[in-house]
Formats: sequence, structure tokens, C-alpha cells
Amino acid sequence: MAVLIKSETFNPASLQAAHESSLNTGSFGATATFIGSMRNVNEGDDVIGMMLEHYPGMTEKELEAIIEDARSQWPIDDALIVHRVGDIKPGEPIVLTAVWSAHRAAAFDACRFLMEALKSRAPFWKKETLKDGTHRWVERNTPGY
Amino acid sequence: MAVLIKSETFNPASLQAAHESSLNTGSFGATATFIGSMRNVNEGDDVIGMMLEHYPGMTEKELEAIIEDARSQWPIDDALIVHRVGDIKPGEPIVLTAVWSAHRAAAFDACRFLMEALKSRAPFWKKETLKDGTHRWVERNTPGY
Amino acid sequence: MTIRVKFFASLREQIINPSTEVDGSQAKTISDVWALATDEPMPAHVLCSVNLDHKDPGDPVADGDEVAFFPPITGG
Amino acid sequence: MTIRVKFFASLREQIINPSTEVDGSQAKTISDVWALATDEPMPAHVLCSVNLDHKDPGDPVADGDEVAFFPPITGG
Repeated sequence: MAVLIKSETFNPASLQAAHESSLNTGSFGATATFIGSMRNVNEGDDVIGMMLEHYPGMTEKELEAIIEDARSQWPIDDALIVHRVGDIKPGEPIVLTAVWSAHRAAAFDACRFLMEALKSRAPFWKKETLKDGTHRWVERNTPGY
Repeated sequence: MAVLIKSETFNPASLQAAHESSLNTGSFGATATFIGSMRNVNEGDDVIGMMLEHYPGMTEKELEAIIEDARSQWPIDDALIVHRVGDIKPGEPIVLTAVWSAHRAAAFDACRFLMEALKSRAPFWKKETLKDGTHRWVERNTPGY
Repeated sequence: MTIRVKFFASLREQIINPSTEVDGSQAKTISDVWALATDEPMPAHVLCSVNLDHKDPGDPVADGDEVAFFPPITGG
Repeated sequence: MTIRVKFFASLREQIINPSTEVDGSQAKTISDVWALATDEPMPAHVLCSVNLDHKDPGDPVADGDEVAFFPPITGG
């Protein structure tokens, strides 16, 4: 189980592989992964940059609690959450959630739970820079289900 | 949209990255991925090898139809299915399903749909080799939901 | 003309000396193809296809078709 | 002793000259902390935490706490 906050861009596949290398090959049969990345359009406007603010300390605490909640609900072998903070550019990854489990139902359910819980509980806020140079705080999430 | 049948072991992250390189960075915000890999235990027995038989021609046709079904149900940007055939060893990947979409709900839903549809419609069959050298056909799937 | 017949996985191992071709003029349905190709009753839960499409045992067949029989699918 | 007060994101930009510390002896609830730290009414939908745990505005506070106010979360 691991939570990483990254202030520079990251490679989701590399971090997933690095984490998986600590697991026993053959012990899990299902790996569900989600990557959220920055789109260059939001609510109809061209977006050229984003700043991700967070609440250091609370962020890590909430993400670790979310993983514990997932562990209490599903038989999962391991889980990884990586979240970006700071200034990011379109196309860069914002978040990675990965779950390893014996079977696929738990992996899918827990991976999606991590994302939904993160989006409602982990203190991150997005501020977009539009093409015309203006800034705006993102005020709501898209629906998760 | 792509379907790949692999007779040798494959690297899911590499194939996912190769496929993603054809997409426009920043056009999608959500990537949901599932990897099914071979466990070294099944139904309480140690498993040392597996042979994946398939029905060439029908396999590709069904997998392509499954992707089209997903496209008709969710607004997805792209999808990739990779499935292994032949003799495989514990820990090796069996299947990869990946979906790219603007938002996460469609990516999660469609990725899971690909897996469930594949497990009921795509003509693949698993034969396990147990530790004592005996072989057995896998007769049922674990529940997907 | 003939109908080609294929068996997969456990079914391929279980059915003894099945025909790989049957006379298309004698088979109206997939079940007829089974009866012409083997000496055994069709087991429960057998799946079948015609020309790479999933079908039911009562569905019709025609000269030149490829008919396949297989056990429940276990990929993924 | 004092209670430390933090504001995040759009709230940090909107609230003019908030206090970063308030007198703990004057605040019983999170709402009291808001009233001591700012001259503005608490907007609807503001979220709050005490010592890094999510809390409601009516929840109690104590000397030495860290209280934070922030808008709805938009990470992920």
C-alpha cells in the first residue's frame, strides 16, 4: 500500500511497475488501473495550464485512509495512489490509482472506489489557465457513475 | 481501436503506451485499464502452467464486436484489447483491456464491460497444468460483479 | 457441398473420432450437424457457432457453412 | 494558546486579510473560529477540518488545534 504526492510530472506505468515489483508474481490475477490526465478542453474552453493546490499533511492522511477503507471492503493484495500537485500542462497525468487482487471484481470495484473517494475527500483543488491568459478555479467534478 | 492476439508473452504497459502514442495528448482525461494475469493457485491447487486455446478468426471477430458494442454504449475515444494464447507461465499477463475517454465514468464502465463481454463471448479456453503434472480444463469463470 | 465441423478445448478431447465434414444436404440445423458428425449425444452447456457467429443448436445451417462446438468460454 | 487557521484555494484568494491565529479561549466551534478570523460570513458549501480531519462547522475546537477552511474538492 502506498501513497505518493508528486510535484513533478510522473510516468504512471513506471510507478505501477516499480510498486508491482514488490509483489509476488503469480499471487494476484487482477490489476485494475485508472489514470486521470489533464485535458486541453474543459467546459467548452481551451485550457493551456493547471495549478493543483493541496493541503500537505491532510492529503496524505486522507489518501491513506481511503486505501484502508478499500482494504476493509474488498480482498485486495495491494493498492497504489499517486497524485500530482503544482503546475501541470495538458496531457500530463494528474492521478494514478492501481489495485492488485486475486480476482477482477474486487480489483475493479476497489480501483473505482479509490478514485471516487479521492475526488470527494482528498484536499486537492484545480485552478485552470485558459487560452486568453485568465485563471479560474474548477468548481465541480464530473459525475463518477 | 485495436485487438491483438499474442502467442508470446507481452508487456501490457508497453502495448498500452504504443497504442496511446497514436492519440492526441490532452484530448482524453481518463484511462481505465485491466490486466488479467496467471495466478499460481486456482481453486486451492498449485498451478504451474496453462495452455490457452482459442478459435482463430472467431476470436478476433468477437473482440472487435465487443469494442463496437462498448463504443455504442459509452463516449469513448479509443480502446485496446490484447489477449494471450498458447502456453503461459504463472505471473504472465493473459489479457489487457484499456479504454481512453474524456471522463472517468465512461472509461471505468467500458473497460469493465470489455472484460465481462470477453469472458462470456470470446472463444478462449484455459487448460491448467497442476504441480503433480496432471492437466485440467478450467470449467468456469469467477464472478465479474 | 459440405459443412465443415470443428470441436474445441475439452470437447475436442472428449469426442471420439468426430467427422470434420458432413453432408450439407442432410443437415437442417446445428443439432443435425452434431448428430451427423459424432456418435454421442450433445452434452448440456455446449456452445455452438456458424461461420464464426454464436448460434443456438436449433438454428439453421447451409451448405458451405463452418459449424463449431465448444465448452463454456474461460478466457480473460 | 491559540488556534491556527488556514484557508485554501479560492477561499484563500477571496478572504481579505484573514487572521492566521485566533484566541482559543474565545472559540467553542469551527464557526466561532471563522467569525474570529474573518470579517465575512461563511459562504455556503465551505468545507472544514480540524487537525487534518474533515469536520462540520458546528464541531468543537480546542486550544492548539489547526482549523482549515476550503472550497469543494476538485482533485483527481
